[in-house]
Amino acid sequence: MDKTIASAAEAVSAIPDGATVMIGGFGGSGAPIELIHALIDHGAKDLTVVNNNAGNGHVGLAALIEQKRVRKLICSFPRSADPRVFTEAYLAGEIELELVPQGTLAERIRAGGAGIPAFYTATSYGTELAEGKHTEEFDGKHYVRERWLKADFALIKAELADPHGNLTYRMAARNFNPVMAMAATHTIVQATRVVELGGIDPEHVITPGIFVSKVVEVPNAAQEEELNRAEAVYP
Amino acid sequence: MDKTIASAAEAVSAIPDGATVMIGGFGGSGAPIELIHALIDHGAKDLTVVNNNAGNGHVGLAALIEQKRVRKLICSFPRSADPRVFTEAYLAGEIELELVPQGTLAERIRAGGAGIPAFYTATSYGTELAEGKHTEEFDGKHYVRERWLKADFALIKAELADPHGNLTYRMAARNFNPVMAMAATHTIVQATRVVELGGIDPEHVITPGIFVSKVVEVPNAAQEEELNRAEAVYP
Amino acid sequence: MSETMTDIDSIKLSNAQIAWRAAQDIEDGAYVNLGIGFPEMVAKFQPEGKQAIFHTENGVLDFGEAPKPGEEDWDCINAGKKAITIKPGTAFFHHADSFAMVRGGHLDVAILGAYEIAQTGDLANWSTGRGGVPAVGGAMDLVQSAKRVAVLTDHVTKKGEPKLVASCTLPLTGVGCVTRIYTSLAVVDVEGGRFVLREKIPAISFDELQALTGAPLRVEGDVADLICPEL
Amino acid sequence: MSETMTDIDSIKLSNAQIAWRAAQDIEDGAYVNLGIGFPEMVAKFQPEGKQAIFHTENGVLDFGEAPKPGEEDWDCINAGKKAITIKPGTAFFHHADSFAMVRGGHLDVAILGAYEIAQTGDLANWSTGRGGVPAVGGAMDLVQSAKRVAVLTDHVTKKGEPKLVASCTLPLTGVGCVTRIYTSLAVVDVEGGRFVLREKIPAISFDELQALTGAPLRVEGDVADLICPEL
Repeated sequence: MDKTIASAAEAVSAIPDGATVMIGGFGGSGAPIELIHALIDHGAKDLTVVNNNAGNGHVGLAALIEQKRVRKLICSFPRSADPRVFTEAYLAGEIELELVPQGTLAERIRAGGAGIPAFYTATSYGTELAEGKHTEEFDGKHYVRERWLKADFALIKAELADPHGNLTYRMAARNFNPVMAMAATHTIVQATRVVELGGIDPEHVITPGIFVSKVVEVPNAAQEEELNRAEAVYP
Repeated sequence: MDKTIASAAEAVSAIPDGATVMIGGFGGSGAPIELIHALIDHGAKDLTVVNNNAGNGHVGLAALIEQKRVRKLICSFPRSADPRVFTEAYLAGEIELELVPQGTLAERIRAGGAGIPAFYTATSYGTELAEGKHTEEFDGKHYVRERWLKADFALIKAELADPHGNLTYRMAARNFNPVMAMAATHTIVQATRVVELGGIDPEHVITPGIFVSKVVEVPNAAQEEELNRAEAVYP
Repeated sequence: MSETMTDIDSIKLSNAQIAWRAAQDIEDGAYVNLGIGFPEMVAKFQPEGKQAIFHTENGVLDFGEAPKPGEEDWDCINAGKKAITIKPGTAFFHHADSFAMVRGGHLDVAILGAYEIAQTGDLANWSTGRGGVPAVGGAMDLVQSAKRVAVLTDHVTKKGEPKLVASCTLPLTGVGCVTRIYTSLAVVDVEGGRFVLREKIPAISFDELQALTGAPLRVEGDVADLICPEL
Repeated sequence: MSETMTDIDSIKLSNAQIAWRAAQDIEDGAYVNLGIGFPEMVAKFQPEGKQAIFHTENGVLDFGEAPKPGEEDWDCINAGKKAITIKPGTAFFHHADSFAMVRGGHLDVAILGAYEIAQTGDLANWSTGRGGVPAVGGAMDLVQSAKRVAVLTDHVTKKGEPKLVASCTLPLTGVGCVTRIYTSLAVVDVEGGRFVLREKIPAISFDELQALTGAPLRVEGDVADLICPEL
């Protein structure tokens, strides 16, 4: 079994119009820029995207939105240093937004990966983000019931990968990547380096290969922050 | 801040009668034998203990039960190579048993640590272990609602620890230890080796120190399996 | 009945042969959990060119074979508390992550033993209902969530009574969860609330097999010969 | 009102001084999350001999100071997307684990900014309710779960209107969650549905402070002088 494939283009080629796609990253850290750009080239549209943010500048997720491929965004914080692309699309009514508190977003994704259709959290109780949701009292405190979140595809940025899909991450670039890897039917990974089987210490594996479908090596992955400082625009 | 203390005896000295105590380990792997034996010496009784199993032979958890310190056991699999101690106490009506499916047990503990008072799982639906529990249908499938599990104390076996309580584990001895560390008000750790701050790579920390209260170094920790092969009895 | 039992015992497959047959259905790269005991033998019989990846619920994926006696590391065990080894590709994780794999439907196959299997796919394999100390382990999690749930079992009990039944009499492990049953006499699928016979050993007739089965065996298309190597 | 405002502006504490005051209350070894922006300054003012451990919700515990300009590693950032550094004791973890720390009540203190704080402890700090693009981030998780929730804020809005109010008019971040408010004029606790004045700057009288506060300020025992160093 070898999950490695040759190119980012091949990695995303099976993503159809209308798919739900989780994209790892918190701002630029951990964002799989090359996979997102390959998805733009691939052309899939009407996507529902799950990400913590809504893109920055004109690369990565912002570029995907600018190319009008995203029908709906599920995120916690659609602001950034340069949020113009999302802001304009949102205010023009061209993109739907589901705003989810960040911890609830992370837990809904983990629940999707862990087979938990619903759970209770105190987060958002009594706020407008809990409107219409089932609430319940446990041990004298009020909680909101939240549903799992799953995806057809997840685009993940890892540091090391082996041919079975075992992954490590780099620093705070870990963020949403491991939980999104669990919650998608097809998890596509760009790794800075693909090592041989056994090249990752079993104690240091963060995402076990069972959650991974495809791995493509992207040795010199772009950082969104640096692209934006260089005022890059994709495509 | 330095969470290290000198002895196992000191580590468990604050555990009162009637406390709920989570004890890490799966069978003997990851079982904090020295902390359990210190707890026996300490003398606390009427304990509610959460563990995957119910002890083996006459050491560790089995010895704690044999010394009649455990009022109630919450576990998934109260069998072992030599389960006589628990079996006799149970059949004599001297110990209460709450039997929980293993994955539900792990998730209830994680939920306790993660502030999730209840969640839904398909596990046990339609079985006698779901009797009396709230059930609900999501997307055409039936689920059972389970409550979080928390403890006053957790006894944890780690491999490395630093003075802030960052931990690693050794192989499959990890098992329930990291989730129990999250779910207790006071988490007491025996580590094979205490290293200086910075001695654990930030990428390799499995339990961040925020979940840990006290750390005691136990360099040559006993393995339950080996004690039982030597027919050891504690005290 | 005792005469039939003698016959059956002489022609039936051994546990190793049942495990061998189950192993033939595992796809290359499949993620598989093997129940404690006799199902563990499945790992030994993976066909040439197909390699399954084994999961043990105590937090190890892609582990290696048992170590030689005397070389055990008791921190490295499987769910049956037997010593295992690591190999290139092994990953360790904690119990909640391990059961996230299970509950989240990431296992392709779970293979377990059984006391009774109903034609509806209900499984009873954790409690004899006779008192004593109850113990469930991870079975209820596994059967509700793996993509395929396969059972390995003798076709009948030691007393010669059917283990494939119309409805279970013992406490259930899971409802409607079993997809395929590998018995000492046959391979039976559970489909639409019915047993569907796929294979049987040549030495037994359909009528004899039906007589040893507690609910109707449907036949859809050919029933293949169930032939296993001597093991 | 504008005359009062001028007076207030000349005597009130700076943001740095508010952050300094909040820092004095943090215990040695406390686990602390600092909100994006002005609360981040709290880290700079830890008193000698007390060391807090800072958590950032994007998955880092016990991180170091900002790197020098040009030495940023954009994989190592805080929740405000500013570059941070590692130091001995740092740990990385994923987002669900990070919010397990938050939601599970493992943080001793969360320190945030505010638009409005009600005497019941309700907090509004995420939406002005005026349309545009809403954004919540981790604020709702933090305020519901940290053991203490402290707010840093000017005592009044730029228009001179009270930010400490009887009940919030803006969309809530959390209900009954704030435990202490550090303002540019005072330190106020929220207890039993009431504002309790603990400290005020000497340059303002109680009556003046009450006039700038949208709900009654209770006094229990002494009101200490709120005196901060020049920063």
